Amino acid sequence: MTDLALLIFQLLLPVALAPLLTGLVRRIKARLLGRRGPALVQPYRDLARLFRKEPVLAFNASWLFRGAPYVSFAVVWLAMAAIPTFATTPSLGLGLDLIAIAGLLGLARILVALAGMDVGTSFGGIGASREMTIGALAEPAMLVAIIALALVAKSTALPDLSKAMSEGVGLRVSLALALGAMVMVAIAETGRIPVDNPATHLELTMVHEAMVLEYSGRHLALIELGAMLKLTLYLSLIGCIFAPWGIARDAGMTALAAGAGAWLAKLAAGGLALALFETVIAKMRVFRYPEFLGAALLFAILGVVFLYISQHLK
Amino acid sequence: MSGLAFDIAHLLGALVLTLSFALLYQRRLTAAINVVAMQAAVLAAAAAWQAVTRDTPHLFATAGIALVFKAIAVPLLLHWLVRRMNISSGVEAVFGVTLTMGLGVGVTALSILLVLPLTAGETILLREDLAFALAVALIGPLLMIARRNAVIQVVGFMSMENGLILAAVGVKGMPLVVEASVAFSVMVATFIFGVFFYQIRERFDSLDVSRLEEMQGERQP
Amino acid sequence: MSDVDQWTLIGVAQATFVGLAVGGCMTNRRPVLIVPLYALAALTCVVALVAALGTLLAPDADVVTRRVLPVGLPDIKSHLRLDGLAAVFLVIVNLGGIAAAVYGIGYDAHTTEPARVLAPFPLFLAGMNLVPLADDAFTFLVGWELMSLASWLLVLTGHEQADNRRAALVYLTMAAFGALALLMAFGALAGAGGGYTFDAMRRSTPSAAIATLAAFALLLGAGSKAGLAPLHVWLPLAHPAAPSHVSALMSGAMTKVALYALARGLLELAGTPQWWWGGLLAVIGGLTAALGALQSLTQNDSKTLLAYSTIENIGVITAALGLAIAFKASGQRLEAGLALTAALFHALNHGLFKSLLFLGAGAVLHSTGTRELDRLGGLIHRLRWTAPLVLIGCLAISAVPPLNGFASEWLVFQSVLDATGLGHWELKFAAPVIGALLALAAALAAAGFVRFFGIAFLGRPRDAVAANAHEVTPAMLAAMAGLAALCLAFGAWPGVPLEPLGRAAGMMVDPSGAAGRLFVGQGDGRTAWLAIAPHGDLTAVYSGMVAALGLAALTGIAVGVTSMASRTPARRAPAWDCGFPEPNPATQYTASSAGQPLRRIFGGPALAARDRVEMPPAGDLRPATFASAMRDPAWHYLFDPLIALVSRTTERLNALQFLAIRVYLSLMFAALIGLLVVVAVTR
Amino acid sequence: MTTLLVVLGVPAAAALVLAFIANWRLAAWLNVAACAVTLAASAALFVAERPAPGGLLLVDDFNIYLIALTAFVALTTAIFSATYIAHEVMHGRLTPTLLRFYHAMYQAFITSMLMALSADNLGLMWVSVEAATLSTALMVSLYRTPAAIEAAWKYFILCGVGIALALFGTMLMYLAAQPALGDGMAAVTWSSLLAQAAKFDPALLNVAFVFLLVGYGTKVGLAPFHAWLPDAHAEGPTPISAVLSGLLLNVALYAVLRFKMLLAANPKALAPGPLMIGMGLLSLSLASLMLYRRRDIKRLFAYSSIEHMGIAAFAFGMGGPLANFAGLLHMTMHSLVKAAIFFTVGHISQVKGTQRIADIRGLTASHPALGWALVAGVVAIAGLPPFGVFTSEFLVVSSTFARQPLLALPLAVGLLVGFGALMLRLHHLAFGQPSPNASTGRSVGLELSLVPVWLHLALALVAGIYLPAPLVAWFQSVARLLG
Repeated sequence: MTDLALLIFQLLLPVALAPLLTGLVRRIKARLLGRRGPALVQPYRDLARLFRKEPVLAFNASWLFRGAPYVSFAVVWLAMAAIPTFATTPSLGLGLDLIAIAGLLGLARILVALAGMDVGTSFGGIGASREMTIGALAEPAMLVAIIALALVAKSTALPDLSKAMSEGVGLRVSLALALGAMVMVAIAETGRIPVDNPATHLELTMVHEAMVLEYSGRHLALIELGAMLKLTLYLSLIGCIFAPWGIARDAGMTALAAGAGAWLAKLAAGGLALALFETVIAKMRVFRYPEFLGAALLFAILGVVFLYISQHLK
Repeated sequence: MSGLAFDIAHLLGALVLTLSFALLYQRRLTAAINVVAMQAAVLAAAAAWQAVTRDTPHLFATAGIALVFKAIAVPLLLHWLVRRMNISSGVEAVFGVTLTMGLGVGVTALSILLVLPLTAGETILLREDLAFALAVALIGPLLMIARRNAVIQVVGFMSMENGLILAAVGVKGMPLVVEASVAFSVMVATFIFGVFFYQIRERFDSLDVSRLEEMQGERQP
Repeated sequence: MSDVDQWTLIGVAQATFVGLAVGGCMTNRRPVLIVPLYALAALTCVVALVAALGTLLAPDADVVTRRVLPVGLPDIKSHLRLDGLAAVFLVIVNLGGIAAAVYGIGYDAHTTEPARVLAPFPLFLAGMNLVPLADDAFTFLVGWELMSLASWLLVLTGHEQADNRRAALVYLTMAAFGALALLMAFGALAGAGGGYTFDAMRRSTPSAAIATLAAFALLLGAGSKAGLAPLHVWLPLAHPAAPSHVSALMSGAMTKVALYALARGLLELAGTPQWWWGGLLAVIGGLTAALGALQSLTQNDSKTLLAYSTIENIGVITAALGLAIAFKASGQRLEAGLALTAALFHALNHGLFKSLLFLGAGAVLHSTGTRELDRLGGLIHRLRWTAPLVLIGCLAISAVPPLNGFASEWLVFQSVLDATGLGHWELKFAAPVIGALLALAAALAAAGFVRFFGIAFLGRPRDAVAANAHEVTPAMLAAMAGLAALCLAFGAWPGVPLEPLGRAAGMMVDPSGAAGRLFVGQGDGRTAWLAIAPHGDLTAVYSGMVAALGLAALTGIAVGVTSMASRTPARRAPAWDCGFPEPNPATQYTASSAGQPLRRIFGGPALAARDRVEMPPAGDLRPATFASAMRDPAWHYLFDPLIALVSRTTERLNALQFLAIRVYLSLMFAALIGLLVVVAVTR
Repeated sequence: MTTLLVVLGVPAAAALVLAFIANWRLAAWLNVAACAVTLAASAALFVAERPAPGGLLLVDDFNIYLIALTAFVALTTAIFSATYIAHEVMHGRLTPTLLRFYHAMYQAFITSMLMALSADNLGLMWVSVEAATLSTALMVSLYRTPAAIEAAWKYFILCGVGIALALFGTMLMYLAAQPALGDGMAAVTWSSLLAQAAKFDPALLNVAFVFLLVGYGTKVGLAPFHAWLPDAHAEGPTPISAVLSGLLLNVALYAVLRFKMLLAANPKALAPGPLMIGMGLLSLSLASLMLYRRRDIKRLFAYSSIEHMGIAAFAFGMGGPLANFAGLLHMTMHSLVKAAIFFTVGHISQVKGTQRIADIRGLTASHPALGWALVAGVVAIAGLPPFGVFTSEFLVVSSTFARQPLLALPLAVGLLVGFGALMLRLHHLAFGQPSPNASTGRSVGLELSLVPVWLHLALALVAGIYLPAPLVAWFQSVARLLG
């Protein structure tokens, strides 16, 4: 019974908190730039407004266009649910490991890209094509990073991963490299600077925004919420692997509360780091992506090699 | 075999080979025909001599065929053919005579080198005969290669065949020599008919390339 | 089911195939026969499928039955053997066969010369059914070549077009190359004594050199048929040239039969496998996968695109197979079983979704008459049923959960993770590279199929043919729907097919020991259909059911909550397009523009891809032009030079036909003299 | 013995009779009838008592099926010839006088081949092969076109020289045998030679074999003695091309193999293998490459015959039970398939009025029966299953690779190159938009004249799947003798 309650809690909490995280990042960024910035709850207001508004569909939009926001949101949500955020036991991590999460995020990307091409505008096409390009570049780095982690944990299931990482792995160059790779992949996948700019609406620099240009009303709300959730997902993922402290291993109330607190702290720290990073760096050209993500792949492979060596010496 | 018998057989064999070289040397068609006729006559004599000394009467038949057919009938026929078809009597040589002769000497040397060690257990006569015969048989094709003319190819073939018959005659107790010489004669006759009926004056490889292409069936546009 | 029944079924099926081929010859004059012949072909495939499933699903893993027929090579006869591995491939072949035949009912009614398809079609199926059953080299190669020969005729169906004839020529020549290579492999394994039965080869212990020689020949022979780079060049030519249901069979089934040969040969026949064969194979597989996916992404012809994607998937399967060999050679049986299971599962899945996609491309071709992506668009509105079915195929091949393509790629990745634990440092270092290549291939495939579906089915029609497309016949839809349903089912419950596949794989990697129980995780503790846990504990689990049902439930919640929160009905309006909507459909992204970023990033080095834009100076009224060119490196570096070499040699040698008799005589004379000299010298 | 005499006597008598029959239609069918009787008699050989060895004639495991094969192909070719010449006469390419000559020569040719096959006496064999050369050379020139005459002339000269060399080789063989067998017939009788071969002087045997290989090898069409073959096949009447390729080459190879057996029986003799392997490979590679530039359809398949004789020679050169078996099978299958191809090609050139490959296209579309027959024939000759050529190539390539991988490579490359060339031409001939028919062309349906084609291909097909036990037993006993 508690399991079920916990599961529901784990499902709902990230969705509820995702806009807050986005709001936090925006706020910090604004502050860093010397502006006052919007309220922390501004994303909630935006979403609510979008839900109220009348959705407008292009004449030739198909069922795929209408369905994609729901399914892609559900996909990200499912992936989120598989990550041990504050507790391991009831998570779906048993059925969906790290590779499956990567796969689910791929599905979400495909759905949104297809929706972008549905209306038949050139912006949709440009967005979809670039989004899939980024995905293609990010995936190898992600997978090799997973290999590095699996070398430590002997597992790809997140609860095991997080457990193994919390049990005296210590500081290692190899894991730092894997972390670097993972962070770079996360930046690319969540459409943050320097790969994409979530705030821009300047046509030729858009990737994600270009794809969802035709959406409005509740469809857009779901897409936006999905994007926010994805950011939460990546921060939680990195948190649960590289900062596996505080995650509850049992259903005890104290442990759970501590876990939740730790998670919130991790999210906040992650948001702060992201805002800092985005403030000091500039967006790069489209054809610089291969260099950025190639570096991620290189980091990940180096991580694997270092792990081989350290395990061999042990 | 007595010394004299051996000497005569040896002489005849050597004569056949010498005539082969004479053939290589010829530049005129009619002369070549005459030489090959002479070679056939010597061959007939050699066969007859073997028939006498070895008491193998069937070799007389071989000798007879060689004399009547190859030394008399075929050369007459060839002469008639040359006149009848207005084949020019000059023979276009591909290689110079010197080179041809040189090749002939080489071939002869090879024959001797090949045959003599092979037949170590045989009589001296047979060994020599065989070496000469092989040389003659190889000089025949050499002539065919070295001259551009249909009739000279018949002559070359006849010379080659003379060599073979010489060898067959020399081998003691070789059966079917008569049959072989008959078969060869038929072949030669067919050759000549070929030349005659098909009016093959020259080889098709005359320098006229356009004609060549027309003939090959392959290069038609 | 007793084995008598299975062999009877197989015998009946093969005889029916031959009969159907004879019947197929008559369809030019009697087109009315087309439908019954296809229906009968589908039924025959069902019969063969039942026979194969009988072995595959038998609870005792080592069920192996044999037959010896009094035909074939004298003194050796024709040996047949049905075991788990053979049964797996028979299932793949016959599933594809059923779909293709059912599809054919609706597809082939209007061709001018139906006999060109209907006569070889059953023979093609017969050949593919014979190869996995063969248990001696001769029978194997007869089946193999029958398969090539029949599919060659099928490629020639559209023989009026020069491109198709060229494709057929390249195909058949490559097939002959492959067969010769296999022949040599079998020759090496059989030895000078002529032990051509596979049993004799299993018993013999060839020296390492011979085994390696045979393994290389096998790799060349089976690899060329499967489409491993750089021997893949025939595949993108031949597969698209055939009628679509045949393309589906060629891509979905025939390439798998080639992989069967590779698996059977390297794991069982070629003596004790050596670790580096596996490593080499895995690297080749990874490279093939990445190259295939990349090429697929740059094609503008729907069926060529699918053919390149086949090359990609063959690469994935080969990589897993290579890992299986490496594990087996290192004595890691459990991991070997897992890798082989992954290969088999991906082969099965690829058979399903690639057939589905080829049938879908065929439906598009059927209703629009074109394979050019740039003339399509908006078909989702016209082909109401085909579109979702093709979408399922696209998602499956893009390896995303909850579809079957993900389940098998997940297993392959698990094997790659295992490979990091291999003893040889070469293999250890290769593992992350192979993993990266496979991940790149999967992601490129996803990009490629987004492009394929997006250009063909989404957007606005780019041409009248697309605007006027019509939905295809029920039989064609039924074939696609069946395959799509299997893709979904195997995605949601991968454990169901994996259990028998794991048994079959277990038999191959460890025939002596606890056969079939090597690949555990099913049956004990957790129910097989709920999740797959290859290592038998909790370290790596994937539950297709959680993914599928979870996704369905969460989508339902999202829809439900949203519809409660927001009741305003949607309004239709012109597209927004940043305020400047352009009615001309030519302004949409085209197939080549959709592939441009990746073509530019990877294509430059790998495919010599060049985009050339000619922008006239200001004031010049000429239109700007864009040209995109690329060249398959295999043609450029390997086959073109070979063809040029043959051409030059023949040109030179041809003079030999036009010499004078004299010269021929001198050749003869010289040869005689030469031989005499040789004899004189060697004496 | 009587049966064998009937086999030899019927065609000989028919040759005499046909020389005097002016009505060519009657002659054509008499020709068929004579061949049918010959075939029946040769079939009776299988049950008849074999003659005691040592005489002029011999029936053993080696020649018994070759005699039957020769009689069979002679019959089917005669059937094909009957329809072929009808068309040629109708279009004035042949006159009744020429046909009288043609039919007589046809039977004479068959007689000489059967004689060569059944000869126990090496001299008789030599005379028969020469007679076969003469009779076919005359038939090659039947059309009297300049090209035909040149082809016949080339054939005469090259094979004449070859045959002369073979005689010299035979003499050397006698010389080698003389010490063991004494003077006279025994020393030229094959069966007694074989019994005593171990006692012969190996050095003499070697030289003898060189002459015999060059001599009879010319007739086999082995490179570099092959020059006569493509032209003789291309310029003569097609039935003659069929028997040349299908039968004469076999007979010549048979003669070579008889001598090879003698060498194999002498342990000290130089192994003839390397010579045959070398020539086989040379023929195979040269012919494969030459196939690419052919413009004449009959010359194309003539080169393919050289290729296949090369394969057979290679197989015999490799030796051993498997390769020898393969070689024997290959000879047989090549006869059947190549004859079938020439029948088809004869039809095609009559339908299209040309032998130029460039002018023949799309046969499967315009003439399905002919086109598919050609496809089946080429597929069979290219060594694809389920035809018998595949079985032999399977054994040759695989057994070679098992023993000498380095030799198998050029073999495989040669096969592949030849395969590519044949398929290149086949795609052109059989597929694509059909080319126009000749105005004087004949119409072809499923008529009697195509029966031989299908009969041959069906036999090759059956052999590809199942070889009857007696045939296997003969092949194996011969393979043992071949060493």
